Amino acid sequence: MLLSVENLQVSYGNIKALHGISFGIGEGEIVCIIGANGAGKSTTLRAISRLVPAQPGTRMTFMGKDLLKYEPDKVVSDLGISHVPEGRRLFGNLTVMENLRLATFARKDPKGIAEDLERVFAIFPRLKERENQKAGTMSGGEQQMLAVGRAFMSGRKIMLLDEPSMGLAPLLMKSVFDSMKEINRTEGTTILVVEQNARMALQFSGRGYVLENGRLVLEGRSDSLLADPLVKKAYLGG
Amino acid sequence: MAIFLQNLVNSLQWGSFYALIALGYSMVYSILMLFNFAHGDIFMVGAYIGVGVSFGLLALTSSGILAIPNWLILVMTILISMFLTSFVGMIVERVGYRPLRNAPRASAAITGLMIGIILETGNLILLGARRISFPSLIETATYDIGGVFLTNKKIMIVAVSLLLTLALHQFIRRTKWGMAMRAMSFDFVAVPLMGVPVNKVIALTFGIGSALAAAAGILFGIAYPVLDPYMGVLFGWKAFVAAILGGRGSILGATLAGFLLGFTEIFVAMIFPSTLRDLIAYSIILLILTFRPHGFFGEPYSAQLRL
Amino acid sequence: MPDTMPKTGKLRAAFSRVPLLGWLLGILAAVVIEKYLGTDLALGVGLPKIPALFGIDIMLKKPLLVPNAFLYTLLIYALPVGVVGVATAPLANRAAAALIRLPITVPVIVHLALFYVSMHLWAEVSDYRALVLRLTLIAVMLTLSLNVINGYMGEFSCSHPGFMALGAYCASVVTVGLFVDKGMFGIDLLPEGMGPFLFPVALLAGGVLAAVGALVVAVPSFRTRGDYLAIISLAFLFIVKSVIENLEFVRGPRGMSGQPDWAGLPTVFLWTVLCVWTINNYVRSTLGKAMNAIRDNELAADAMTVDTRRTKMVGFLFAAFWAGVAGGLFAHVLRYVNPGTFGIQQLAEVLAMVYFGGLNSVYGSIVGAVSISMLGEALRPLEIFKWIIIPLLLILVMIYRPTGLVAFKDLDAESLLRPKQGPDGGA
Amino acid sequence: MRRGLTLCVCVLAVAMLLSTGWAKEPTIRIGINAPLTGDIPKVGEGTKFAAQLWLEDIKAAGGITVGKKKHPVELIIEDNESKAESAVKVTTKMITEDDILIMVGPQASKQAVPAAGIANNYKTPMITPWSTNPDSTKDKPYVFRACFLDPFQGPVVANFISKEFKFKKAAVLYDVASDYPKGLAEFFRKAWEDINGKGSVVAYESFTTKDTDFSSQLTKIINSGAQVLFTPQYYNEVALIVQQAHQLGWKKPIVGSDSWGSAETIKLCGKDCYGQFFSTHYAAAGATGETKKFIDRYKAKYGYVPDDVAALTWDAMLLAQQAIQSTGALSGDLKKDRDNVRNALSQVKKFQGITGEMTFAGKNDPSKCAVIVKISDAGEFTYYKSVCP
Repeated sequence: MLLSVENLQVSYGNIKALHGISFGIGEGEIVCIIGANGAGKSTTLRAISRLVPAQPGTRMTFMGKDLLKYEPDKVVSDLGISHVPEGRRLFGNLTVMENLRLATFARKDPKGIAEDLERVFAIFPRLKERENQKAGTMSGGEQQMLAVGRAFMSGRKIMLLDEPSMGLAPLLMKSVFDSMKEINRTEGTTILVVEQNARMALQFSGRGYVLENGRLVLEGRSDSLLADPLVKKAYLGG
Repeated sequence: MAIFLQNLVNSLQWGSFYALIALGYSMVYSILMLFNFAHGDIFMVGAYIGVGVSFGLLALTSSGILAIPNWLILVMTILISMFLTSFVGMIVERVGYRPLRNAPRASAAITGLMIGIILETGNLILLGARRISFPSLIETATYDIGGVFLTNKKIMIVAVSLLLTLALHQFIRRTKWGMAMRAMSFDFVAVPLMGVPVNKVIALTFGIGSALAAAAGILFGIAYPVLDPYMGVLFGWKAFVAAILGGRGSILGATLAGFLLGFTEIFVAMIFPSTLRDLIAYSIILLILTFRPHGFFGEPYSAQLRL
Repeated sequence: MPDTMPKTGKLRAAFSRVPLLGWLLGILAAVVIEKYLGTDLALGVGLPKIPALFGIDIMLKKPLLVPNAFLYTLLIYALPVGVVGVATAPLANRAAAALIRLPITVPVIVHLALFYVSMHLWAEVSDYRALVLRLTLIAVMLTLSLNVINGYMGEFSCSHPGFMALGAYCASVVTVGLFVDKGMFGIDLLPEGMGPFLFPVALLAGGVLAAVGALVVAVPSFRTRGDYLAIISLAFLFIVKSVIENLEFVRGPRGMSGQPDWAGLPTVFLWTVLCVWTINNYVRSTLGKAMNAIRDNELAADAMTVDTRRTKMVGFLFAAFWAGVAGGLFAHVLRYVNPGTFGIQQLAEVLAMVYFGGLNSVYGSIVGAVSISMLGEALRPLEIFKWIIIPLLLILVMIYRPTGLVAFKDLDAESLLRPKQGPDGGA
Repeated sequence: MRRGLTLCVCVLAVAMLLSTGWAKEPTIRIGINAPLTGDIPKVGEGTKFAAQLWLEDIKAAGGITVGKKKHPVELIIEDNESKAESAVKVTTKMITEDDILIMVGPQASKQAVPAAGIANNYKTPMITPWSTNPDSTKDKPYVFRACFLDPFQGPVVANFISKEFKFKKAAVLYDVASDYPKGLAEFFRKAWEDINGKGSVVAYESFTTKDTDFSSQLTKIINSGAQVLFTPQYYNEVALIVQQAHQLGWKKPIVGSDSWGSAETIKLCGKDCYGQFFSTHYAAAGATGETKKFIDRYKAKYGYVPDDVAALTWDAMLLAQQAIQSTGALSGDLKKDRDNVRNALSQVKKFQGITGEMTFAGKNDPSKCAVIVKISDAGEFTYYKSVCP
């Protein structure tokens, strides 16, 4: 297991958001977590990124290392866990280039950085065209590309994607997912994606989990989940 | 005309203090959205450290250990004091602000206010009530240019403060640390996801802001060589006005607003009876904000960024 | 708990049965004892006289007398309050139960009367106590009114000393101008006997002027908020100070003196009660809730048909009004006002009280104002170190309770005055 | 519970034993109300030091001898934080809690005026060494001061400049937010215009407390054609004003008032202040007799030449001492003793203070001479001439 999560519990004040969920992801996998709004999907990712504190009793390891011992920025820079947050959270006042550069803040290999930049531009040629444009002025699809590109720059052992389809037209959505699949194939990057758009996510991933009210209720191969009547009823609109 | 020019020169000097202090204020404010009410007192601490350092260097030269001219002592004083004061700023951040990172912003502001009082009182306890005069490292030379009087100190002060502003601007624009600061002022939460060590960036911000305040303190000591423990209070509050007036996250804005505040105070005193100076100067600021409610360079931001 | 500490457990149970009425009776007993036996007891335990503020300053000045002062405080205050409180608990509970059935004003007035009598007796022992008490009550008014803006409305207003100055000067002009011989107009225009009756009018005038001044801050607050409002209000403070310094008829920076001595303890107490009562009702009203909505999210509040302009306007005027009244009382307690009093230092003090006590909270404001004022007095013997200790304390409170000691708690008279049910069911 | 009670009794017994030596002789308690923190800590320090120096003398003598009895003396030094509100609290506390016989201070009028009201209400004599605001003693029979008043000093300076330099046009620069400079500036303007006609004060400029830049006002003054600048400011501002004036090209004389009379003035101002004049209570350089003795002692003990606040406080302490002694005997009844001390104070005639001779003769303000001091080229305050009422 590359990433293993056991009994993850998170609370916001008195409200318990995650009631002890456990799952694991192997190297090179694409895994998705689907669930309704408020089920705790984003919280799961935030807990892995250490943005929200996990309750005692939680165990999380990444490549055999105890995740709980890492600060949020070290999770990215030392372990190579990159996180594309919900709503993308680009730095709108920075240019595209600066956004990409910032993601390499802790990296000390200028050569590697230059190579990675080339690769990002190869995957998303649009970004190259807009290199010096302020990120805030780009279209939604371009912003999503930049968000993925940024994650690519900061660390590529595993990418955590939070609702990448949000606010995108279906066609754009597809192209974004395609390019991520490309990254997964060429770079061997493991991908964990959480989505409300269950169909898209399950088509894209190899395995999937269903999260409901802070608990994992179902898991399995994505194609079997797609066929699961319960999933169909609740998440696939029939 | 000569009077006007003379006042212009005067206000340039006066404004450069507001600008330098406002810069530090503004940097912290744009990243943490925090009113660093201790900043005025860090300016005071910087000035006192400057006195200490310059006396130390003077003692070294007079005892023959160091052989450097006075202007070099001044340069070294500024650099060493900036360096030392930056640690004061970082300590203040570590002790007073970091534990309150997730608290309401106003609570942190109150902590800052209290740290300021502690710094003032601490100074009073350590050094006693006497006022300290800044050693005159360079002789004042007065030049009369067509009825406008300039001094070498005035020129130096304006030049150094502009230089520092420019340097800071370049730092913010060109370096990755500056980039991280700008990113933080846009979206604080997303920054650690880039692998940026947030706490280090914040500490650096406080350090740089405090170093600028120290520079301002020393320049202040050169221009107005009377230091007392409470010298930073009013300055702090006025720089606070300038920093916010300049607009969030804008180095240029803070600098301009600092100079503008200096201009307003001086020119109001020139045109109107000087007894009414504060009345008119702050009425102008009030009017500016009534009609331009987001400062000069700031953008209207969402109502959720609140105190 | 009861197994490990049976004694304290029982004691706690006994205490928990005492209603507010019982505590007030206990306090009354304590101050009566102090009034009649205090001096003897003080001499008996080796103190020169009755310690003014619970013996804290004696303890700090003469560490050798710490046990004596401690003993005195224990014997005079803690013991009678505890004993009488517990002893009268059944009776007090029955009385409280009877009172609570009447319209709420009756028990409130009974309790307040009891409280005032104890306070009056306590203050009678020494004029210093009375003065500290009066200034503390004024601090409560100030803190509470600032809490309306900074706590309930979520703005950061720096103009409170300005409002206070307006009230202080306006009230002083009325009283000194109309009633004082050789006052502003050379003669006293009205007979002095009428003064005490017209004093409330002077205070109200002060409050109204402060409220009018608040328009200057309130109107820009429609368009801007948060941080820009903070500097608008700061500019307002500088402006008020500058205006007063330039007004010759109030003697500019020399300050006005000779205010008649009308702000005695009962007057200040009555106004404070009035202030707490109206503000408490205000923040619990729809308008008060609307302020909270604005604080939490102005855009959403606007969308939810909260009239943000009206809410802000009323909030500012209301808070400024009470700050003005407090200023008027302040001027008449000191019997001197000076524009220099209403500066940054005063601002820092009121802000400290608000945030120490707790945001959004009537209780908090009372706690903050009382504890900071009392602490400021009690720690006087530390001289300059006082200004290290108090800020440090505040920083610690901010770190461990970022919203203040008692945040988000309104005063609910009914639950406060209700008889206490013991844990074992006995009333 | 029972163990607690036993403990109480034990503590009580110990406390009784400890306290047996309580106050047999009636101690004279003198309150010192000084701004130890806040805006003007230096003033507070000078007050405290002068009072402590005085106490040393008294302790060496074994107390104050009143009639035939020697009474021990205790100073109650309290900090008024340079705030009016605090001054009132401190005064009330000293009078009602500490049972002081007489209070010295507060110094600045901002605190002295309200404190004087309190002292007068409680019929407790008070001497403010430094407050020149007429309100401090006006209609307050129990309040005295050890310095001259603004209405006296203003004309003294105006007359001096007119006669000495034969100037016709003067400029004034003062702090509008501080009552002492503002009052003095007004009295000076009035006196000057009485002498030289209306409009002869060609520039009347002000600033606000804590300002450090006066360039705009000075530019106005320089361009007004004034022949002399009068600035009744405190020593810290003096240094800045004089230096900035010179940097802006002002070469004419600058004249000051008693607030210049601090050892710090020269330290802060340096050569710029050499050759300037000011009116004051006493001249430290070239002082003789008691004045010199005081200056030397103070300097030896605290390391700097005492300023006027310290000197006036010293005089106030001695005034208090003399008044207490001339009551003949202390009854132990504080109310009566306070009345006696007040009466004795109002009868003081020809008191030889280190800041000059003082006579109250039934009034509350002393009639007292002012001294004009010139700052020598060695930076010393040298006696120039005396002006008496």
